[in-house]
Amino acid sequence: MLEHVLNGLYYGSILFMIASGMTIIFGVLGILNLAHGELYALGAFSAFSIIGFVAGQVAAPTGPVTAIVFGVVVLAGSLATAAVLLPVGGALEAAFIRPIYDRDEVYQLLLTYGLLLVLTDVMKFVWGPSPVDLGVFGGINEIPTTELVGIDYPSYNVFVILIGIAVFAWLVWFFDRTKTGRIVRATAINREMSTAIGISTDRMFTLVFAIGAFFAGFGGAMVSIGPGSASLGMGLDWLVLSFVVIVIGGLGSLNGAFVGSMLVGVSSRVVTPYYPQLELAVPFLLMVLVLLLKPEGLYGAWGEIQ
Amino acid sequence: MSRFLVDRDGETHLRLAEGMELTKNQAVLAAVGLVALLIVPDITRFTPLSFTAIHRGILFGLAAVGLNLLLRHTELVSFGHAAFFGVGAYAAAVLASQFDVSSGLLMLLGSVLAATAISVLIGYFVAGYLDIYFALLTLAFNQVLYAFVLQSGYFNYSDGLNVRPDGLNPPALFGLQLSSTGYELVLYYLTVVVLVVSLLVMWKLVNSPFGRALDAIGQNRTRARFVGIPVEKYVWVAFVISGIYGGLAGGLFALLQLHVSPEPTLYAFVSGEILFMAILGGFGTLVGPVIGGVVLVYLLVQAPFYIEYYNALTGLMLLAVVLFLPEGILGSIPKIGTGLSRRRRDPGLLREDVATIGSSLRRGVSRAATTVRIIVFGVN
Amino acid sequence: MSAPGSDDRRDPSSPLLEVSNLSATVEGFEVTHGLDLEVNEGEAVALVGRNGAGKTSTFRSIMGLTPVANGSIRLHGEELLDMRPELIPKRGIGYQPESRDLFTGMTVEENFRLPIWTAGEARGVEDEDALVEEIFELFDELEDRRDAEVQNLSGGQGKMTAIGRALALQPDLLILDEPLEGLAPVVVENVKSYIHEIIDRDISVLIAESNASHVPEIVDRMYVIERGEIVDSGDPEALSSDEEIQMLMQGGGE
Amino acid sequence: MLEARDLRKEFGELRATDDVSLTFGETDGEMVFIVGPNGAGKTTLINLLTGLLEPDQGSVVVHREENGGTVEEDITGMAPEDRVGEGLVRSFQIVHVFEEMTVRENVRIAVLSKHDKTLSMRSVDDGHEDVEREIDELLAQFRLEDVQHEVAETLPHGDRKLLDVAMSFGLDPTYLLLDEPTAGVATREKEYVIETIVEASEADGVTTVTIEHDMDLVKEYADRLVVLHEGRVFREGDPSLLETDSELRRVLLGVDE
Amino acid sequence: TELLEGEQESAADADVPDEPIESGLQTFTEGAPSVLGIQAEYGAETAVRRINENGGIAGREMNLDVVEEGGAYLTNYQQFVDEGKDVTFGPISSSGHAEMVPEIEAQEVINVSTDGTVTTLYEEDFPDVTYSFRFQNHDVMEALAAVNQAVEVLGADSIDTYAGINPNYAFGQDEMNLFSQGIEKLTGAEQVYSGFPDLGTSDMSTHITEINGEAPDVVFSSCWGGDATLLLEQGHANDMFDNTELLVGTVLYGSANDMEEDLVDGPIYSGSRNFYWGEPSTDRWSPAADLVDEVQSEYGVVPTAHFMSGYGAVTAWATAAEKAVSLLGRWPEQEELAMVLENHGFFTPAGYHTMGSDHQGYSNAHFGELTWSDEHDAAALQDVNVFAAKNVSPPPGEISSDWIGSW
Ligand SMILES: Nc1ncnc2c1ncn2[C@@H]1O[C@H](COP(=O)(O)OP(=O)(O)OP(=O)(O)O)[C@@H](O)[C@H]1O
Ligand SMILES: Nc1ncnc2c1ncn2[C@@H]1O[C@H](COP(=O)(O)OP(=O)(O)OP(=O)(O)O)[C@@H](O)[C@H]1O
Ligand SMILES: [Mg+2]
Ligand SMILES: [Mg+2]
Repeated sequence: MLEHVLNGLYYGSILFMIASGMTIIFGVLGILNLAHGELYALGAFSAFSIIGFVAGQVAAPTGPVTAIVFGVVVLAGSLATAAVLLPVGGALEAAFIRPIYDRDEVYQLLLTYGLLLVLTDVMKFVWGPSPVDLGVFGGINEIPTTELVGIDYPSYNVFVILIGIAVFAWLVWFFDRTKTGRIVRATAINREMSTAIGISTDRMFTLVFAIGAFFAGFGGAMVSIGPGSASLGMGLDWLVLSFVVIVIGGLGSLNGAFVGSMLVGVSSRVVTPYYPQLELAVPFLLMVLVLLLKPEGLYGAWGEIQ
Repeated sequence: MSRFLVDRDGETHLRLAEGMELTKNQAVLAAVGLVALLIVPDITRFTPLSFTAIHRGILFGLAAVGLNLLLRHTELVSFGHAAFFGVGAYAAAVLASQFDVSSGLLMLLGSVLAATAISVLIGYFVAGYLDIYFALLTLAFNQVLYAFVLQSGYFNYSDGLNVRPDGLNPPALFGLQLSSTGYELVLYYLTVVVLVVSLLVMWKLVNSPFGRALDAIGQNRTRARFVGIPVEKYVWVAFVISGIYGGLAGGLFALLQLHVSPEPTLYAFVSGEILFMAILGGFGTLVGPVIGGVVLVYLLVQAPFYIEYYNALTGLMLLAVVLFLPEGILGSIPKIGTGLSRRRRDPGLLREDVATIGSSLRRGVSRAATTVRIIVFGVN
Repeated sequence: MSAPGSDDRRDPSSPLLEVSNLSATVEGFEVTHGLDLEVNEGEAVALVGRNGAGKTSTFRSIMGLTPVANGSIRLHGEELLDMRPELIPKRGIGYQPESRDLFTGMTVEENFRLPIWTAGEARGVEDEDALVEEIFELFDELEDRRDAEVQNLSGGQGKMTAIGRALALQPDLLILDEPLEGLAPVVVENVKSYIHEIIDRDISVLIAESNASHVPEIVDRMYVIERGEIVDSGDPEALSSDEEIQMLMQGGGE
Repeated sequence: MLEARDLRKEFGELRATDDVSLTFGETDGEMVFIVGPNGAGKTTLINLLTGLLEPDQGSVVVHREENGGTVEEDITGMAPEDRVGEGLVRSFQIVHVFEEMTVRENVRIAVLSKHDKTLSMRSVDDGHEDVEREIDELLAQFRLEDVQHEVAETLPHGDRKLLDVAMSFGLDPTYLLLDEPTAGVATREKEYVIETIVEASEADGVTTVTIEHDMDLVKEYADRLVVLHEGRVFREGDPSLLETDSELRRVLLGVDE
Repeated sequence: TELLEGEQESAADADVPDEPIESGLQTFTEGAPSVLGIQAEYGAETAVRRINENGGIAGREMNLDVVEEGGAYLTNYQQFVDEGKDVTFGPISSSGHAEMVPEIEAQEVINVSTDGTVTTLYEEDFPDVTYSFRFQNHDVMEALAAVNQAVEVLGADSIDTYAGINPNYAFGQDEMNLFSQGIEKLTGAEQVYSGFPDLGTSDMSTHITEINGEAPDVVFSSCWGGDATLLLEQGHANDMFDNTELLVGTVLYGSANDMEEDLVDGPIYSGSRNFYWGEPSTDRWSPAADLVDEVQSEYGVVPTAHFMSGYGAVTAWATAAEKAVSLLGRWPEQEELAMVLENHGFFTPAGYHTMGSDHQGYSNAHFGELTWSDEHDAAALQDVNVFAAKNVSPPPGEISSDWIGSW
């Protein structure tokens, strides 16, 4: 059982990294970014190139010291990967999304769907049509983290869970404690009045979209480093799952996205062995259930980051 | 003035029935559209255009017309319309393969009934929700249904069911057991009839007090409630009507495709596509969704045969529509019309257009570059 | 609350705010037509006119929120129309919009602090906490609701918060769009006296008001606006006694 | 007669409505004004009466004359749209109209609803002459004929308020609850709005409950005054209280005597 | 001189049109399933190239158009027919294949499916067809080869429990079903767990955790492509191979090009359908002997069984066409060609195949232990067992589960 829960937390952590970006973008820009899954896929592909290159510079681990070196190198690589998504996200926002903020929200859906299709083919152009696999997963699992505390569980999963928690903590700190974070929230709430107190909303929006892309990319890197591979179309399922997460948690709520991710992660992992046919449906059933009991989601905040 | 021509605000309107009137331009467009629909089979015979792709597009367009009732009037974005489309398709398939029903029309009836039932059920749960919650809740029901069908042996899992009562031949239409080309033609004209009737019904509906009540609900729910409109009930009714359109389209799809499997009929992205068809064609219009359906389906189905980067082609085209045809394809026709006639008079404008597009592109790029520079390097 | 130190972009000889020949458009309609307006340093000015005359549109144009087809808007002699809108508050205009437009989901105090964070540096705010406390002293009804999220305030409390937020910019010019609307009489009196206090602190004020009766008590000078044009201006007492102007102001006669 | 019995509503710690018991419409066409400082709970009370909010405690009761006797009906928990059917109609402090419809279409919705025609499938333009006639009357009554083809969102603030009230009237109310119908309306029009309301309520015997901050209007038009303060009924009675009750004057007007 | 040459080669003077043969292949060209699809494409292209290098089919050159099959099976086939293709190949998807069969019968243009493997398809759903064929073995061959392999390695007596991890769609369910029937029949083993992760999932840890908890003797998996690598990667990370005696996977080898060296470690046995390039021994027959090098230099991958699904489908049709021309002395009609294809036997680098009278291909099935080949820098099989077609699939016309039941 413990292992199932851990598996769920692992899964939930990756989901959180994707869904949190989506939540932030939705909360601040009011855009349901259908291309978000592709940003995540882009992260996975970029990780293949960047981490592949970086990890190639050090040998695979043989002892504790080399293991730590290896782990640090891979972590640095995934940060670098996510950093690539910053300008990509910023550029997409400035060039395509900015002109349509004032339009009916359905056009935003159509536009981001268009971006989704274009991004898919950009990745196809750069990395080819077949999946690519980074292949440093085994190396990371040789880092003996879990044996040290006496449980036998893949180091990588623990690593991802920790990163998920760290990302959550950072985001909460950023939006709740820092001035910039609260300025971003203000922008989310009322664009015009933000302008009227001296906030450059354009730049805030670009920044927020870039941050959202950053975490999507980070999530992508995590999957790519992990047992999965980067493939075209990998973003679609996660996109739909992130919808589920942000609805369960409450739109625009970071706490909600975190709790939602973990709930989806853990429940699907715990239910699957007993009711295998439900594996696909669990997140959606959970979503229906939550919404029927609590229509605004667990931490419903209607478009505000909190 | 004759029985069919009436004068309103100094313009001659063509009067079809009580409360159904068309302006001159609309009448011409409608006539052209109808003729185009009728001669599609002939056109495709002499051109490389694909008949089935257009047929398929019209079907999806019909579903999009139904979805548009929610989108345009109650201002609810349904992300789960494939639920009805899929249920409609599966109803036909189940009748054919599990109950050996051989009449195509009976299958369609089954589609409508099944879609009604499922939309009554889903509608009951979602009618009270708004905005993105509505969108995502419909999506959730859609996915639950998808997962259910995918897991169910009765529906033959991911492989789906055949819509061939005897295993090999298509169902009978109007009691006729037709050859494959004959079947396609008859089915096509059946589709056209269904489409035209559905459009007329929808037209009538949205121009009735009930349609206005839906508009009112879309624009301000609280106020609608406080003028005495039972909001949830009406949304529910609209939802069911919209679902019936979806089911009908799904049933026709089953008859066309003769095989129904979960992914192309029930998956969440089919819902998305139906939604995008409505927007693409112009969701502020009655017929726009049909056009959007034909265009989007055609692109999705045919582009892979011609270019390697077919997704990008579709994507770029959608971007172009959003940025340059702000009301969708049909919705923008009036503007394009006046724009064109102005340009015919003053060709200089054309040069300006090119310049504007060029400079707006340049602006977009430089804007993107600046912002990115600021974010990455922090320099202002 | 003192104005920040000298700024070389300023032209000391010109009025604080100078709007000339302003034509603003809303949704493609021109709503003001060649409107002229001035506010001098330390002056309180009202813009009075019936509903829909164009008061709000004028203010929004000054804040860069409504597109301007023609004309010029200068603050300290500096043209605002060429400026990105977010710089305008940093130049010293605090704005209380007609509908409160508070930052919901945040507390009253956060609503006061935000402008300081974004523009405090540009406005020369030295002690953030002191400024915030000063505003709470001004609106002591809000003291209790300090940590309430603003969407839960009553109509009047919200209005006060909106004014307070504008003050947090430590502005040279405060623009108040119908500050008295929906306020209980007791609060109306209070707000009036706050406005006097604000004026006493060397902050200029520009007020829109559709209820003419309050105006003479508050301002030194007023403009009468009708259908997007200034039709008269001058001393409020004098203007208020003019029959025809009275009609226009009160939104009667056509 | 509309009765509030021991209504209580709490928002967290804050008791916005504190055991309020009131009756409205004991006499036909009564005009009641609710006044009180900002945050006194006026809007909340109206929300409770019309069903936008559910009370934590207490009930809302309608008394009706039937076959010579009076019948009591507890409408607590009834949906707002059904209360409209009971004759309970309201307007909003922040204008709520159908923004993308023209003025006429806005009013039409209300009138269609009154006639229970919103489920009708007959075309709007044909066969509803009685409806159209009523719309004309309403538009005339509220001086909105000139702008009847304007889209609501482009209207100036004052006209929007008028439209909001006109729609409420179109619903043929027995009890009309108006939340600051004159706020933001220019002085002259204020009187006009109130006068229209008075006329209509007298003609049709409509009981109106109006929240108002302008004491001049209150003094002029009120049959009865209800003062709310900190969620409680602070005073109830004749408008002359405004002149005579010094505690009331302090609370409401800030006049220390 | 023309006449003289004609006498030497009977096909050359046959009445054969000059224009090239137009053919179309639909396959997964992108995304996760392209791991199989692109191999099939390479295979089909290689076959066509070799045909053309050898003077075409009865002198006719062959052209091949490739299109992505994803979701558009029927439309793809119809479009090919509209374009006047002489023959079409594909798809890989079993649901796509099921959808197409009646249409193929209606359009009467032969289609040879590369894959499309659900057993019931030709046994039950379409027992009597004319124009629709599939080259590939059906599921029963893979699943039963896996059963036999497990028994071979561990011995029937020491298999008491088994479990399965299979992709969540018709193919995976069918394979698990057949495997269960087979292994229970042969060993009396009991199923302790059966999980169906989503096709193309990114996490199987739940199922692996369950396996670890149950510690079955044999784990069966029909995962392929990314799912197969995922299974091995997460299996290793979670020490699954310490908890089970044996993993038999029907097509793990299909991911040969994606696997790392450390993944193939452990008691992992994989099927490779009808083709493994070390088997059957190919030294003496150059088309087979050159294949691996040719594919590695041309495409940079080692050919897997899925390569052979493309290669074989084309070859089945091409050899039958040539046979028909030599029989008829002219280019055959579709119907004639379809008749020749029935019970047609032919060689590919995978050995000898027959196209059964039930329209599905029969060939030997290969199973071996997964190891690492330094030479090809890819996963490889060692100690390959070859199971004869008649031992792992029912005779044409018989239903698989009945046949297994009769063991
Ligand atoms: N969204 C809009 N679309 C079209 N016209 C508009 C819109 N908003 C405002 N207007 C028009 O602009 C004009 C000026 O409006 P504005 O709000 O500036 O007036 P105002 O003097 O502030 O009125 P009030 O006293 O009601 O606040 C009005 O005639 C109004 O009809
Ligand atoms: N949804 C809510 N959540 C929390 N507190 C609320 C909510 N709505 C109102 N309040 C609080 O309840 C009190 C009464 O509010 P209400 O809106 O009824 O006042 P009011 O008398 O209408 O005031 P005004 O004249 O300013 O409109 C106020 O203190 C307000 O902050
Ligand atoms: Mg205004
Ligand atoms: Mg109020």
